Amino acid sequence: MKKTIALSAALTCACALPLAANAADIKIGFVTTLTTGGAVIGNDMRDAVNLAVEQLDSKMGGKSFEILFEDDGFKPEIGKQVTEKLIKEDNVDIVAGYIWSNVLMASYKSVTRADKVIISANAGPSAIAGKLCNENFFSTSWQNNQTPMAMGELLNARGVKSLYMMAPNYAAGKDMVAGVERSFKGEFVGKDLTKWGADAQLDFSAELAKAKASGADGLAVFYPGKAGGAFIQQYQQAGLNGVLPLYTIFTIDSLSLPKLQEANMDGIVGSEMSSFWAPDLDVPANKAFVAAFKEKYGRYPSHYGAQSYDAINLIASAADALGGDFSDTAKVREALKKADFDSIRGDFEFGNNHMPIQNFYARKIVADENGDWTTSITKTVLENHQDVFAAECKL
Amino acid sequence: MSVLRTEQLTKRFGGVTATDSVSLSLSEHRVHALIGPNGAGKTTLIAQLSGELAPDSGQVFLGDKNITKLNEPARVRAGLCRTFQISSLFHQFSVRENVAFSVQAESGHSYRFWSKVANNKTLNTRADNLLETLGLLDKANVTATSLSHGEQRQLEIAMALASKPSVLMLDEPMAGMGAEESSRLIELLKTLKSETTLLLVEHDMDAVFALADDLSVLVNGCLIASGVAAEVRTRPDVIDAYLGVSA
Amino acid sequence: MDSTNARRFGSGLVLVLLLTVPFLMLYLGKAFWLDIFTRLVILAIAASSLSLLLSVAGLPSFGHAAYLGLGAYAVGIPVYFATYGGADWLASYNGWWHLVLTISVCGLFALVTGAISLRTRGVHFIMITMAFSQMIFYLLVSLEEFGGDDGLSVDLRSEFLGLDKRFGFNIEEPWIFYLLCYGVLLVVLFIVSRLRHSHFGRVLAAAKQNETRVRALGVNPYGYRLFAFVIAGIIGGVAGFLYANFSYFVSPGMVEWTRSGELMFMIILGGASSIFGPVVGAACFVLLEHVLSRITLFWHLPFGLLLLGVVLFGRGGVIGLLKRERDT
Amino acid sequence: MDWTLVLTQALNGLQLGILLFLLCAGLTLTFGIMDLINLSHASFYMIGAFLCAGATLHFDSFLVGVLIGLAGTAVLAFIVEKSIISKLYKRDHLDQLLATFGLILIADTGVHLVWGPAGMAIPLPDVLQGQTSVGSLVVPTYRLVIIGTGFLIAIGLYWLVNKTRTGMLIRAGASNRQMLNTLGVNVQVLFSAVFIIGAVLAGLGGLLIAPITEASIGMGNDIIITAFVVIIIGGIGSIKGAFVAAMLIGFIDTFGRAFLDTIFALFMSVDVAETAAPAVSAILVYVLMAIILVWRPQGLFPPKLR
Repeated sequence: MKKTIALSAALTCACALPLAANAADIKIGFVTTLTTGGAVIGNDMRDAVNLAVEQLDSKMGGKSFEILFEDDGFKPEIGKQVTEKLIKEDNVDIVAGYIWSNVLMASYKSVTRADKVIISANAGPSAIAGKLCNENFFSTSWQNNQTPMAMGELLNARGVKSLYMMAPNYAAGKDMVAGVERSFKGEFVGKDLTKWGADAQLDFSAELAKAKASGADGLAVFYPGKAGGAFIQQYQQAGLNGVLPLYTIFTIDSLSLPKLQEANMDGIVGSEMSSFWAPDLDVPANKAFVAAFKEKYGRYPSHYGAQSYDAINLIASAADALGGDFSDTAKVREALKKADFDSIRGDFEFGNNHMPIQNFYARKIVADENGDWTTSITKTVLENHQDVFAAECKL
Repeated sequence: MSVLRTEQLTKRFGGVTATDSVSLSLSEHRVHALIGPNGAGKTTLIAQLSGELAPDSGQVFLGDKNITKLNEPARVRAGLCRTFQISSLFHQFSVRENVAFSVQAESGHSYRFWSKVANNKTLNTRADNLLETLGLLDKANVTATSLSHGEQRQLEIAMALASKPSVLMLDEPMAGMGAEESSRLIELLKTLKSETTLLLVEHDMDAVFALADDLSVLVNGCLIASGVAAEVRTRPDVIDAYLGVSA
Repeated sequence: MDSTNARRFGSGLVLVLLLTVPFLMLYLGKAFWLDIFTRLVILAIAASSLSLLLSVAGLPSFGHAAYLGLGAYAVGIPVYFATYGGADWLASYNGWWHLVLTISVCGLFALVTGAISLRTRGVHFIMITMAFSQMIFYLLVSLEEFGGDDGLSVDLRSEFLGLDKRFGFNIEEPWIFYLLCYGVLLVVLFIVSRLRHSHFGRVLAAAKQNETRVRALGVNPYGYRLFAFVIAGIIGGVAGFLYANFSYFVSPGMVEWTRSGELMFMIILGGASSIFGPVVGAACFVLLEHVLSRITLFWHLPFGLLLLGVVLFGRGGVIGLLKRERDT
Repeated sequence: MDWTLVLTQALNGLQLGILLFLLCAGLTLTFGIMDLINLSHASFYMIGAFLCAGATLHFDSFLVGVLIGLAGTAVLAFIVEKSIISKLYKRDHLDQLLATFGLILIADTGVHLVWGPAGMAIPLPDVLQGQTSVGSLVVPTYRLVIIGTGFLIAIGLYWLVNKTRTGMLIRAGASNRQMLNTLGVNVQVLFSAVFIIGAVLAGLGGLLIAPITEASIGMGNDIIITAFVVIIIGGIGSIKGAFVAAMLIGFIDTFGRAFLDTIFALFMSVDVAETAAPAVSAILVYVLMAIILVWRPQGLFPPKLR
């Protein structure tokens, strides 16, 4: 009997625990991946967000604010669950973050249904840019198709006639393939969609053998996060550098380069990728961001970090315009839409679907003045580019 | 008239022939004892009769019916039931539940999902009657595990009787029993003759001679003798092969 | 207090807490707790259905999450078609139609896979049930049109025509939906309890203890087990049906083998011997998950330790602990 | 059809088979002898990889990394066996499943806390980096090292199990557990030894694959399910069965992934083929297991005398 009561008491306490109130005036939820292999990206985003918070001195629009980080565990259903929690329990004013397209797709309705604003700091699936676009959705990254479209143009510029492509089998992976297909003028000699998710396929030997046998001029791949490192290792071991030139999309970044350098993967130095950003992008806000990030964390930021940094500063610009009052969502939308802040990409403008209109560049892996590997912009591939799905959006 | 009959029943395990062309016949309302040294194939034979093992060749008949192809539950429903050498009970059930379940098994299918089986008067009354016959009624509410070894053997028989078998095969029912318990069981088994036919596998020769009307001797998988007990036990080859050794 | 009364008191307490606490939290402005309790109750339904196999029949099915997934997609796919067009014969927002689909799909799947799985024993049974649920997992992953790996957003909850208009029974309303789930849980518990104590249940219990003897008494347990397998599958499917409506989202993640393991854990955690074990287990599981993940990002560590502790030292689960206290 | 491609895929299938075998050898023995379902075998696979990665980077030598990885895994296996696993031998399969699942959660989080979430790449020495030509076939040298190591281990295990006294006890235990007690064996020591050998082989599998895929958190959790499929197909407790089934699954999985889309494309649209093929090739393994379980419930090579 005593234990029955003790148990009930324990349960009641467990319920009461979260009742302790949060102090800040403005609360921003930030959903990202902080456990599993995907946490590499999540940690970089968190670091960039914390840098922005520090630079803003935890104040926006004259009010104090705080960021509530939540872990999506790399799973759409968990991402949705924590989003619901941020909205219903923590009562946040805005939700931001989201690395993965599938997590975003599962979660965004929980936010829009509560008539609050959601800002994607990475994921940009086609549905939400087009048919399912929502007035409460904003992005500080890109639509999934844009970077691969830039890749297609880059491949055309480099004279590639036949292409083999590999990507993971999930929404973004398919969007990437579709994007390259849209702008690449040569022929696809093969493509592979590999298993993704918590138990993603990391041994690409079978696919690489097929790619090699296909006789393609180039190999384009999209492998974000830890899969990228694994892919590069195998690309090098299979002796494909020199035989089958590598073009990457969101596969090699500031997160994987130090590791690749440590493992002597020098076959990839000089390989090219398409991106909207690089650490050496010649914009004052970017230079300042990269310098401050390196100062604080001792490494280059990745584009994930850059986008997250932009997301917080975008929110801050809206807070400044509204005097820190986020109670009227219509006004918040209005203020965000102006994008009146110093973005790391220079001028920042939203399209009708609230995706940024922006330049895309070719960037190349080089060693910096200290011998550390980084990426450097070689040419502009697309200028002031708007994603193709914007036309389907009724906003 | 024979109620249970086998024809040329053969079972091999690898190179070992466990039962070798055994042809056995049981007559109605008699106790037929099956004896033989350890490893002679008695348990294998019982297993083939009950349907637990399929023979490599040969037939089994219950009455006129060929039951060789029937599986174990179907043979039980046809009237051929067995007990186990090592008590095989439902240990989490009470003694009454053990027997009541056996009665339930006999009384047709159990696709009844709603009424509480514990409150079923028909099952409980028949179970209690059987327990009374076996002298276990005062233990009806304890769990089967808490019974003594001898009592577990008795419960084993009560459960088999619940199936109303026309032939009951008893695999060493006296194993591990004290002298007093054994003699009580012998008395009980004698009274069963009027209701059923018994196939008795037993090592206790006193029990065998006290009970058996007919006697079969199994050695190395072969049936070396089968017939009226009084005659078989005096046959020289039987004494040589089996009785002589143990005597 | 004797043991039967104590058990009744405990069961009553659980049911009363489940009915009062979420509404108390709602009153206190903690709307999210209604969500947590809804999840809890739905998982309790799933765990109860599994307990019919695991605790009553002694069949350790390691693929029960498949039914959650099938039930969920039986809601997700018709709603998807109703929203975006296509497959007119399937498309519908009608909750009764979803329920019919759930029951027939899960029943059929359980019948076919059960008929095969029940030919095996012990660890082979564990593995073959897991294999079938993995097949469903990869099937759902390959259903490109319904989102594949990414899952499928369900735009609206099922509509129960007839009930909605006449009684204002609109399950879009979270507290009404909670009451619906709670009601289903009560019905499921009642069904499981009845089955457990019926003639049918006694065959399962007997076959769990000593299959050889059951056969020697003339009963072939195969058919009874298959029936239990189908019933458990259907109830598991109903839990999935509710889950899809609850979360507005279905994904193959619901069928991962770890989810099947979690359902088993709930039963062991709560105590396999009691009908309320799975409910208590699901409650502990969901609340622990929530509380631990608030305290630390690395909540899997204490959770793993707890799992280990419960298995090594906590025989009989939470209910067993309570019982043991009375015995001493 | 391009025969070089087929040959390359065959080598890849062989490699996956070898890895599965390394994982399954221990799994099937612990299962056969101790009657233990050990999900946490997956954790030793991961820990072997991480220990090797850490040591390789620290000492700048892959060889030292391998040795430390194996030794570390052995020590850890010893501790875990003594403190936790030994209490599970007499429990039912359900308890074992759950307790060792708990161990996986602990190990995954533990590795995250020690090495961070990023995973670790293992640099290979130059000798192993290059390519080797076998006739017209050019394959990464390191793949050959994995395959060679695997075969050596398989031969070694064959010798251990079939030619030594310990092996005789292992066989006896796998086919009839009660027999061990009657033989007057110190069962506890035998169990510990088998568990540690199994764990070290799993660790070896992990550290061999890590230079290819990187050591990452939860790397063993997906392959462990496949490994269970392998030992069920092979017959629980049989090293020979584990070897044959591992090779079978390795080939089916690899060839399925490589050629199924081409085969499907023969009778359906290319787009459908390309999306259906990965799913179907993932299911193949489970379908095979279901068929084998129905056809031969004891697996292909059940240990005799059971």
